[in-house]
Amino acid sequence: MSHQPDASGHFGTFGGRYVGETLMPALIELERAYRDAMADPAFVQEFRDCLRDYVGRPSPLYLARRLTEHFGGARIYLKREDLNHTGAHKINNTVGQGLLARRMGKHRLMAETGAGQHGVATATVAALLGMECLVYMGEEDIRRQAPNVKRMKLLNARVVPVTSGTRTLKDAMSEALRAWTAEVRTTFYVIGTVAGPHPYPIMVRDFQSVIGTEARAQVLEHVGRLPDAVVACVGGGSNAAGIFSGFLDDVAVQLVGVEAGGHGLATGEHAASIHAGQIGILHGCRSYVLQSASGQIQNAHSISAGLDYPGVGPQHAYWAQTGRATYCAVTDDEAMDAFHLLTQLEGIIPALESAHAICEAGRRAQALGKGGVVVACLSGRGDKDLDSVLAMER
Amino acid sequence: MSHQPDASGHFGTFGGRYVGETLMPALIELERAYRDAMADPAFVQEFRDCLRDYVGRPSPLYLARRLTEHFGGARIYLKREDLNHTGAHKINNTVGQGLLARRMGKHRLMAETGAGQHGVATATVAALLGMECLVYMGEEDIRRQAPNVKRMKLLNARVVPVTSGTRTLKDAMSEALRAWTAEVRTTFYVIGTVAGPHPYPIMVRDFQSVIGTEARAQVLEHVGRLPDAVVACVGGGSNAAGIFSGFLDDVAVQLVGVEAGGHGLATGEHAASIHAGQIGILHGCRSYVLQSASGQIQNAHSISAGLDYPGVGPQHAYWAQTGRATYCAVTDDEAMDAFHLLTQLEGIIPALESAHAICEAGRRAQALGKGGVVVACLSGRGDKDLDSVLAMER
Amino acid sequence: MNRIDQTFSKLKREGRKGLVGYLTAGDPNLAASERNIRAAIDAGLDVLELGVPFSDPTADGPTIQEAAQRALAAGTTLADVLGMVSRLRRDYADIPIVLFGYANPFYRYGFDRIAEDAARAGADGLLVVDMPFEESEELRAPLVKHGLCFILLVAPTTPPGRAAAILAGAQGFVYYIMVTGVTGARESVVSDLAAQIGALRQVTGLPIAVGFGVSNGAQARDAATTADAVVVGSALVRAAHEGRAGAFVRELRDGLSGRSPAA
Amino acid sequence: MNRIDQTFSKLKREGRKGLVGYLTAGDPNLAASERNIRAAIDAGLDVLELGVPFSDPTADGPTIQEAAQRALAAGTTLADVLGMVSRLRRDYADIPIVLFGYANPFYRYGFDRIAEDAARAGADGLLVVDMPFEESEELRAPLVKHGLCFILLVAPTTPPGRAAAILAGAQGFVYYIMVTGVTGARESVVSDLAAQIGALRQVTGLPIAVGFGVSNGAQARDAATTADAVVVGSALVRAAHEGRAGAFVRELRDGLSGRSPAA
Ligand SMILES: Cc1ncc(COP(=O)(O)O)c(C=O)c1O
Ligand SMILES: Cc1ncc(COP(=O)(O)O)c(C=O)c1O
Repeated sequence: MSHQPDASGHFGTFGGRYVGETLMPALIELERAYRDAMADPAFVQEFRDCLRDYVGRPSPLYLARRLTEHFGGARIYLKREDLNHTGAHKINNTVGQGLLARRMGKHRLMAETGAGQHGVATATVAALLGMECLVYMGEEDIRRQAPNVKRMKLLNARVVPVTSGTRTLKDAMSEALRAWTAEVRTTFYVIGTVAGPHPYPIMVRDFQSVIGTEARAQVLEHVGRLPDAVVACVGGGSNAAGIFSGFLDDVAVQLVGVEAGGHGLATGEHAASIHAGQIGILHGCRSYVLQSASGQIQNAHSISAGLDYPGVGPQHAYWAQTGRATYCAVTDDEAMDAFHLLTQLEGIIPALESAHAICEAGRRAQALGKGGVVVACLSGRGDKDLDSVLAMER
Repeated sequence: MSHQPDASGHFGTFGGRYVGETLMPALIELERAYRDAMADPAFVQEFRDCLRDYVGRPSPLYLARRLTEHFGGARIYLKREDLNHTGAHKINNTVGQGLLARRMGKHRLMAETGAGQHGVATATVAALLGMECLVYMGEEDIRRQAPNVKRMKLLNARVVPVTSGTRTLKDAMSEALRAWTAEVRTTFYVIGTVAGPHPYPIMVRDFQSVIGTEARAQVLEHVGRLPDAVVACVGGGSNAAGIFSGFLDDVAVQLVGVEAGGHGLATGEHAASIHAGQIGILHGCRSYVLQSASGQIQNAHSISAGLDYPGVGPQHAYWAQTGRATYCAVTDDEAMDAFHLLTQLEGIIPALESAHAICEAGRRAQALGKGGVVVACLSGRGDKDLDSVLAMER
Repeated sequence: MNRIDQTFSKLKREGRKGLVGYLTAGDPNLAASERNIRAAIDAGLDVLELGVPFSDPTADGPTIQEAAQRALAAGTTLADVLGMVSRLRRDYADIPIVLFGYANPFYRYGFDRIAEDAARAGADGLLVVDMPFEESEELRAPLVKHGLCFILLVAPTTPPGRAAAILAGAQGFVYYIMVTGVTGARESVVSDLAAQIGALRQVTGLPIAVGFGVSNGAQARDAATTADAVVVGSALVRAAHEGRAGAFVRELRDGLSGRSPAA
Repeated sequence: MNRIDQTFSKLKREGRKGLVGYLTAGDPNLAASERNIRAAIDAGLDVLELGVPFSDPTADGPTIQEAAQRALAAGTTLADVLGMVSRLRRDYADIPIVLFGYANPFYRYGFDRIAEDAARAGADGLLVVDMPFEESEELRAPLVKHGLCFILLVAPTTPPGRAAAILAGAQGFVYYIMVTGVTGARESVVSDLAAQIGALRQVTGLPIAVGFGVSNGAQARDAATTADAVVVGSALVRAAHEGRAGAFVRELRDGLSGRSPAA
C-alpha cells in the first residue's frame, strides 16, 4: 500500500482539491514550494532546530504505571505531545507551515481553530517570525476555550468570531476559506489538520510525522519491540496521522483512530465521520463526511472542541477503507471519565480531545492483556478545558 | 568558596533550622533520608528517569533571536523551564521530594504555594505516586492564580485558603508550618523553594540543579563557550539556585538574581529582600528579610504571586554577601513590559515571575553589547497569569 | 446548437451585452423563489443561474449564505430544484438555465444521475464553484453524454497558461471572477478589467461573462464594457428578498444598455 | 538561686503543682494587657510567660495569633515589653517572668542587648519557640552571662536520646509540649502523658511544666498529675480578652488543687 497520494492529491477515492478557481493557483504554488522546501536540507534543518529548541522536542514517551495498573492489562505508554510549547501537537505543524510561509515571502498567516490550540500555535509562530496573524474561531468555541482566546490576543493575533452554523470548527473553516479567497495573494493559510485541499493533508501529516518517528524509536528503546497498538484521537486527524506515520509499514502494529462519539452514535449527536458518515466533499477534499441524504453537511457534536468536526482527513478515510487503521468512537461521558482518570492517577491533565484516546487505550490494554504494549498519543494538555470540565461537575 | 553549608545547614551567617522543637526531629530525619537517597544510585536513577519521561527533560536552551535583535546587544538564550510538565521549574523539585517521601514511607504530601505552580506540581506528584495532598494558599493568590487552583482541585488536592496577613505566600507558608507541626508524623512537607529550615535549601537546590547542569552543557554546545551572564528571577530563589548551580565554579560567569521591585524600591512596596531587607529569621532560616525596625515581618508586594515573599533562600543571601552573585530589582511595570515583549517577539508567554528575568536579561544584553551571551531562566509559562494581565490592560 | 450558444450568438447579433442573473432556488421557499425567478426572467434576464443551496457555501459572501440558509430551512432539496427547472422550462423555452452549486449535493445525488436528470428537466449546464477543472472529469463525462455544458470559472489569480489549459475543451461560456474574493455586492468594479478580459480572449473563443460584485446598473455597464455578459448574484438575491427582483433586473438592463438608472 | 528555681523548690516544699500562665504583652494594648497580667498574677499564677508579639507566629494557633495581631496593631515593641517587665518586677518581687517569643524580634534587638536589658528589667528567662537547641548558642551565651535561663521545649516527637542531649546543660524548667501541634485550647488532654513525663524524668532532673491545650481546671489537674506545673496559654489569653483573667486563673488554681470548678 502506498502512503503517498497521486500527483493531484488523491488517496484512492479520497482527497483531491475541491476549491474555487481563485484558490487553485495558490494551492499549486504551495505544493511546489512545499516540495522544494522539503528537498532543501537547510529548510529541513531549520525545521528540526525549531522543533528541538523552540517546541521542546523530542517529547518523551512515558510509561503510565498507575493507568496501566488501573486497567490491569497491557502496558500503556503516552506520547507526551502535551509537553510541547503551547501545549499540543499543533505547533509541530505550524512551525513547519510558518517557516514555509516565510520562505514563500508571505508576511501574514491565517488559520481556523476549534479548540484554539491550532490558533494559539499559529499565533505563536506568527509572533516568532514577526508576521501578522488572523484566526477564525466559532463563537461557541470562543466561549468554551476561553484561555486559548486570551493567549491569542496577547500574542497579537486577531481572533475573528464566526457566527454562522453551529459556530464551531466547521464554520470557522468555511469562513477561513472565504477569507483566504479574498486575501490569497498576501496571506498564507495555515490549516491545522490533515484535511483541506491537497497539499495540506500530506504537508500537515509530514510535519506531524515527527511524533511517530520519535515514538517508534522510543518504544523500541523502552520495550525492545514494537507496540501492539497505537491509539490516537481523530478530529481532522493530524495527531493520529503524525503518530501513525511512524508505524505504517509495521503491519503487525494496529493503528487505532478514536472519533468523538458525542452523546452516542445512536443519538446522531457525535463527530464520528468515518463511523457514521458517508463519502462526501467538504472543505476542499473528498472524505467521510457527516451529511444528510441530500448532501447537506450535518452538525457535529463533541464535548471537545478540537474533535467537533463533521469531516476527517482523506488519508484516514483511505486507511479505514483499506483496513490499515481501524476507527472507533468514544462518547463525551467516556472521555470525561478518562480525563479524570488520567488526572488523578498520573497527575497529567489531558486535553478533552486526548482523553478520547486515553479511554480507548485503556480498552485496548484490557483486550490485549498483560504482556501487551499500547502507545497512546497524548495530543495536548487540558489547561484550556478546566472551565468546561469544572462547569460539568456542578 | 564552598557551596555546601556546615553540618547544621549554615551558609556563613545564613540558613540554619529555626523551627519549633516538634519539627526538629523530622528535619533531622529528613536530612538523613535525603543524604541516604542521594547516595543510592537506584534513587538517583529513578529521579532522572522521572525527569526525562514525565517532566520532559532536558528542557531546551533557546536562542531568542527577535528578543536579541530588540535589545541590540548580547545574544539572549532562554532556558525553557516553561516547557516542563505543569509549566514551571517547580516540578523538578516536587518529583524529587515526592520520590523521597515515598522512600520514607509517607502517604501524604503538603505544600504552601504562591503562584500555584508549586501547589500544582506537588498535587501532580501526589497523584502520580498515589498520595494525599494538601495545599496552603493565600486567598489573594487563590484569586489571582485561578487556573492553578482549578488544576489542583482536578488533581484531587485539597486547597486550604489562608486568610491571615496579606493572604499571600508568606501567610501560606506560616500556615503550612503550623499544619505540618500538627501532622509531622504522617505528612511530608514539600517546600517549594530554597528557603525554609535545613535541609530544604540544599535539597531543593540540588533537585533544581538539573537546570544549571543542562544549561551549561547546552550553552557550550550552542555557543562553544560559557555565557557572560546567567539571569534568573528570585522569589525564594529555587529556579535561580538551580541554574546558578551549574556555573558556580565558573567565576567569570556573572550570576544575576532578579528580585521583584513591585511599585519601586522607594515606595516600600516590593519584594526585594536582598536589596532592601535586613538579616532576620523567618520560616525556619536566617536570611535577608523585609522587616520593621522592631523585627516584625513586612508585607511584600509583587505583581507576580511567586515572587511576593518577604524572605529569600539563605544561600542567595550568602552569595550576595560574598559577591558570587549580584541581585537587582525589576518593577511590576517593567516586568509587564517584558511579559508583552517576549509574548509578541518570540511567541512565548512567560510567567510574570519569569518576565522579571527577561527584563534584566535585556538590560544585561545591552550592557554587554554584541558578542556577549546571556542565559536567562524562563522559569515558567504564563497561562496562570492571563486573567491578571488582561485585567491590567483594561 | 445548445441554448447557451444560441443565446450568446443572438446577443452578438443584436449587439447587446447579456445579463446573467443568479438566484438561490428555494429562497425563502420553493414557491416564492419560483415567483421571483419568473419575475426576473420576465424583466429581461438572458441567462438564469439557479443556485442549489448548500449548507457550507465557502465561496459565498453573507447574502448568498443567508439565502441558502433560508432555502435549506424551507427544506429545499436538489430534487426540488430540478422540479423547478422542469416547470420553468415549460414556460420559458429559450433561456439557458445553469445549475450553480457546490460539489457535495451533486456528488451525493450521483454525478451520472444529476447529468441525466438535469438534462431531462431542461437545464443547460452545471457550474460547480468548488470543483476546479482538475477534479471535474468524473462529472464532465456524464454531462457531455447528456449534452450539458460544464461551465468553468477563471479568477484574477489564474495564470494565463492555466487558463488556456483548463479552457481548452470548455463549452458554453467562461465565468470570469472579477474580484479576488467571495460573492457579494461591492462598491466599485475593478479598474483593469479590460486588460484581464483581453488576456482571457487570447486563450478562449468562448463568450465571457464577468461577475462577483456587480450591484447596480452603472456597475453592470462598466463591467460589461469588454465582456459579453455580466453576472449579478448577491445584489439580485437581495432585491428578490425585498420583493423587487423584476424592478432590479430592469434597472440592470437599463444600465447595461446605457440608459441612466435615474432616467 | 534564681527566681525560677526558688519557685519550683517552694512548690515542691508545699506539695503543690505550679500554674504557669501565658499572656501576650500588649494585647489589646499595653495598659490593658498589664492590668490583665496583674489580675492573673494576683489570682495565683506561679510563673508568668510574657508573650512578645510577632507578626508570623508559626507555632501558634488562632487565639494567640490574634492576640499578637492586636498587640502589634497597638504598636507594641520589644522595648515596651521590657518596660512592662520592669514595672511588674517593682510590684512582684518573686514571680518568675519568662519572655516567650519568636527569634526574629530578639535577633533584631540583638542577642547580647536583649540578655542585658531583660536581666536589668527583672526577667528570669527567655523561651524562643522557633529556636531549637542547635541554633541557640548565640543567644544562650549572653543569657548565661546575664544570669537568665534559656528555657527549652521538648515535644512528643523528640526522641529520648535527643531530649537527653539538648537538656544536658538546661536550666530553669523544661517545657513539655503535650500535643503534636500548635498552641490552642483543646477538648481533652493526651492519654499517655504520664508515660511521656516518666521518660523525660529519666533524662533530666529539672522541673517539668506541661502545656499546649490546657483549657480548664479539670484539664489542668489531669495534665499536672505527673508533671510539676501546667502552662495555660490560649485559654488564658481568651479569658483575658473577655475581661476575666483573674477569675479564670482562680478556676485553674481550684482545678489544680482538686477542688471541682463547680464548687
Ligand atoms: C489537543 C488536541 N488534540 C487533538 C485535536 C484534534 O485535531 P487532529 O485530529 O488534527 O489531531 C485538537 C484540535 O484542536 C487538539 O487541540
Ligand atoms: C514560574 C515561577 N518562577 C519563579 C517562581 C519563584 O520561585 P523561586 O524563586 O523559588 O524560583 C515561581 C513561584 O511560584 C514561579 O511559579
